[in-house]
Amino acid sequence: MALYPKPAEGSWTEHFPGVGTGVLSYEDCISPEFYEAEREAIFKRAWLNVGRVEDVPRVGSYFTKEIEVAATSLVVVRDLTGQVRAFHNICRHRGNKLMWNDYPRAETAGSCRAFTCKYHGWRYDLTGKLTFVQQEGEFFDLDKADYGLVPVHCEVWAGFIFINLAESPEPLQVFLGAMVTDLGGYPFDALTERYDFTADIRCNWKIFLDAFQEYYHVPVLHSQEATPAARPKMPGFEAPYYNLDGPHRMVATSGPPRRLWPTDYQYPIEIATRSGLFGPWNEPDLGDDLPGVNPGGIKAWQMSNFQIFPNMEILIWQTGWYMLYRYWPTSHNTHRFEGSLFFPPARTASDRAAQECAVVMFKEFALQDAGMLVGTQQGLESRAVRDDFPLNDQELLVRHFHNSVASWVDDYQRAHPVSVTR
Amino acid sequence: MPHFAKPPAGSWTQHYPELGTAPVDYTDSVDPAFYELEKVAIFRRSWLNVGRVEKLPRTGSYFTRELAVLDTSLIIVKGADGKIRAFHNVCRHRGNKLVWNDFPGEESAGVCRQFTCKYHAWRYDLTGKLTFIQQEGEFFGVDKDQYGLKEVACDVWEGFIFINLEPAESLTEYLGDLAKGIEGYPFHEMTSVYTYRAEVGSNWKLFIDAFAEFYHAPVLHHKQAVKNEAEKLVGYGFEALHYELSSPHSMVSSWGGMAPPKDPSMVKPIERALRSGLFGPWDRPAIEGLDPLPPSINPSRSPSWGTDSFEFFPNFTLLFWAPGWYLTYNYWPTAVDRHLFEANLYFVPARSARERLAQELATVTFKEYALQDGNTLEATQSMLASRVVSEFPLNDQEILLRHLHKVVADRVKEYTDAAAR
Amino acid sequence: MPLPAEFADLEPYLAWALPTESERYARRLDSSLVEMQTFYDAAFPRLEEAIVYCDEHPYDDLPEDARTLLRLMQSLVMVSFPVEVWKQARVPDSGAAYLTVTAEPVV
Amino acid sequence: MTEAVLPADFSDLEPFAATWCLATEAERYARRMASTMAELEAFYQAGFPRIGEALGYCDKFPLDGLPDDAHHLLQLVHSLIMVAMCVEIWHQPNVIDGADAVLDRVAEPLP
Repeated sequence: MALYPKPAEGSWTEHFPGVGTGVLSYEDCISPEFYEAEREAIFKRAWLNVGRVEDVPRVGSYFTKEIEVAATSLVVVRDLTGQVRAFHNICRHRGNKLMWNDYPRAETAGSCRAFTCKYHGWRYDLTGKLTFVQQEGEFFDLDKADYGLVPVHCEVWAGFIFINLAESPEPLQVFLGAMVTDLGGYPFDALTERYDFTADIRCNWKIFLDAFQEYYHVPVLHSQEATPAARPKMPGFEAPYYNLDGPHRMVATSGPPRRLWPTDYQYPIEIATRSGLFGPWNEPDLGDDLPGVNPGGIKAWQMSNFQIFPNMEILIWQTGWYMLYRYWPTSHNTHRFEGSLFFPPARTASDRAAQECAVVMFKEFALQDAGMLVGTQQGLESRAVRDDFPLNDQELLVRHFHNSVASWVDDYQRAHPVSVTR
Repeated sequence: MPHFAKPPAGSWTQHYPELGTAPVDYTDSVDPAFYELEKVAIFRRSWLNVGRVEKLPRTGSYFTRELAVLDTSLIIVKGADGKIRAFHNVCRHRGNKLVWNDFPGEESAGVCRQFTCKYHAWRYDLTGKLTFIQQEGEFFGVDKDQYGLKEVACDVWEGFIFINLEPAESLTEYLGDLAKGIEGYPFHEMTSVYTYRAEVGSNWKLFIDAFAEFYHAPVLHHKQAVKNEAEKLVGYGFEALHYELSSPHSMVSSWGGMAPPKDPSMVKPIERALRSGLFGPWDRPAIEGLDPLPPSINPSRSPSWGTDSFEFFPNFTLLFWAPGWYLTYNYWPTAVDRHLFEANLYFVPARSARERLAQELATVTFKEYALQDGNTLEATQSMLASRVVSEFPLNDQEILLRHLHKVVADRVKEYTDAAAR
Repeated sequence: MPLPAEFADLEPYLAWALPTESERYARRLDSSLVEMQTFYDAAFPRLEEAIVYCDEHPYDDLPEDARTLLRLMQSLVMVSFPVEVWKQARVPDSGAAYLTVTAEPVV
Repeated sequence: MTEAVLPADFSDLEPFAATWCLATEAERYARRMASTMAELEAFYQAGFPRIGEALGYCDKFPLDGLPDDAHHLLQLVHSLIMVAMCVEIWHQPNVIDGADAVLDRVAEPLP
């Protein structure tokens, strides 16, 4: 018995043309060759979120970003005019990594007026221009204008900094499309209290991403999200709304806020801190007009989870906070997960404790996902089952994601028929 | 405005016109296919330094070398005739590694009268001859003379042991005039050795690059000098006294006025107290052979001479310091982006606690510098591997790098051209 | 008494009397700058006297107390860089690098 | 008797202060994983009933100007939240089915 009405076609999956209902292959998560193809076809062509404008608050603020999947390191900086720019983090003299601190492979951040190479003291200004060459007279016909830092396309949408490694990518707004850009008016800039997590996970990046774009597994793997009293009453999972737009996708959920649930459906610590899984109960006033967050206009809206191709997720809660996830491949069967939770700045100890409870519970259940998915990777790598994984209607986004990845790889391979591996 | 005279061609680089002055392509340091070619075109057919004679003091003294770049392990041994020989470290019976201790992948050393295989006890004498087969009667017409150890060309120059898998010329021909002019240096007096090893995450050539130019020194190492000195050094930058190419080998000769320094306040307290520092103990040891020096050392006969660095192709650096000690570097590739770095610092044996502590300070200081160099290399390798940029401008003080990368490219091309014919 | 009597004031630093570079380097990395500075401040003024004391004996045949004293002074050399130059135990910008001594003349 | 670190009204929690007044999530998570259920239960039983009062005490001050004793008290509440996961949900120190997964909190607001 469905909780929510399905589209006229009978299912969400059939509602979207071209998605199909056949079985899925997970070869794309275990094949080293496919991973090499993804590196070129996706990560060197798609817009990738590398940070927020709050990461570069002032002129000269910079951070570096290791992008293993593209075999490079970037430096992202706010220049004198306030523009955010990105460069390959490489000195033009002998190829040394330009900005790093103590450990060359660790990311770093800071503030400066010029980038100075540790090795031979070459200097670049905040627009990447080479401004000083140690003993310039010893070089041969060196025109400093030819040796600026190699720029990377960099654009900002709603305070999110994106880079693109392609030569001439489409504009960021065009890439993001209407469904995502409609979120642009959401007050992300008011939610600056931030908790960052990172983990190196031994599974393909898409497997972890899949776990956060379907909730079919929640009542099972995360049965403890419900209290013992509530557990027998928990139905399976159904979403009231799905949407797709280009390679991007979203799902919304609805239901009464956790604060209105019977007290034996809440954990004691949730009652004590007035907070929990779905966030602090004291909702901040973010204004009435929150464009784009509930595109389905569903009643009792609870949260919307936007999956921005390829590796970014923004999950907005009705209770006035949001999560940002990014999945950075490091090999065909490993990736680095970055999760950040954003709240309005806490003004009191109660605010802070409420955030703490939400953040701690997030980690508890994310650990379950992380623990299990390493097993998934191993199971898939056995290839005991090959191309025969059935997906249900609540896994529409998983289906669409793998389709999108395949279609980007296909497009690229058609345009570069010789070889996609390096 | 140069502080030291340059050749009439205008620069050291232009003095050797075959080098050109264009930017240099560093794909040779990140391309796995090129690395495979280097192994066969260069390392298999060059004379490679594997140690010094002091490591083989007696008849039967031996050491093994694990040389991934040659895909082999070698035994170097001193025979009863005093001759040093090298053999592939493989038993002729079933290919077991002949000499090893505990861990087959680790190098070992010792003294023996013969080599006995751990597997089936076949025995070989110090000249590699097979002398004993366990249950010889069980074999079928095995002639022991046909089953000696596989020998590798091995020769000694000034106490340095070299090997070559496919020699086309003798060691002295290979080392050429540059080496000829070093002969007579009192290496045999400098037998107190400090050995360092590190596995470095970069192509082997990048570490040679770092040690073959001093353009980086005032910048990368500026924190090592006291503040006034550091500012002075960055202001001057670096200029060598002299460069010399004797392809495939090369050398750079540099000033170095800090041993002892003109102004003691320019050095650190511990250096003043121990009369020593990066350039070594300030007081020369009392041995023969340092004055005058052999002609290749300090070729410009500059009174402000401090150090000479000889790059013997492909992977052996011999570095002399004015105060009377020397060091060697060997760079052993293990992959396109990894190598094993070895440094040996050689001093005349200390006769007193004062001399020992002066050496201690020199060696500790060496390590402080080398750690900075080594760490930078991993950063360089990771960014070269991005291939965002592949051509880099090298200046006149980087002439030895330009030369090294050119010789490597030439040798690889020679090899591939010959293979194509 | 492990140190010569006239160096009894350095007894609190006996843990630094280490025979090999590996041990001295490891101890340096495990020490705070304050610990190294304290050791340096105590030992540095005695360096010259220590050398003179040791050199009253043949270097190849140092008595046990002089040998211990010399090892203490080798550690003084080891901490001189953190104290005089870096103001930290590690070499700056050398995070991932290492260089292991595999042979050295041990006193 | 060591010096009190908590406000006088919370002296009954003083025995837990040395163990559980921890500044960062990394420390709190590590302490939790290194504790037995009996230890976690004991802390929870003593501390949980006081959460409301503790936050009431702390809320008398601006968050960025907490006096030391209130700051310690808030750290104790943070640890109680951590420990509540084990006591209320898992009934063991580590997450059920969490295997050897790690998720490191690398930036957080302090306190």
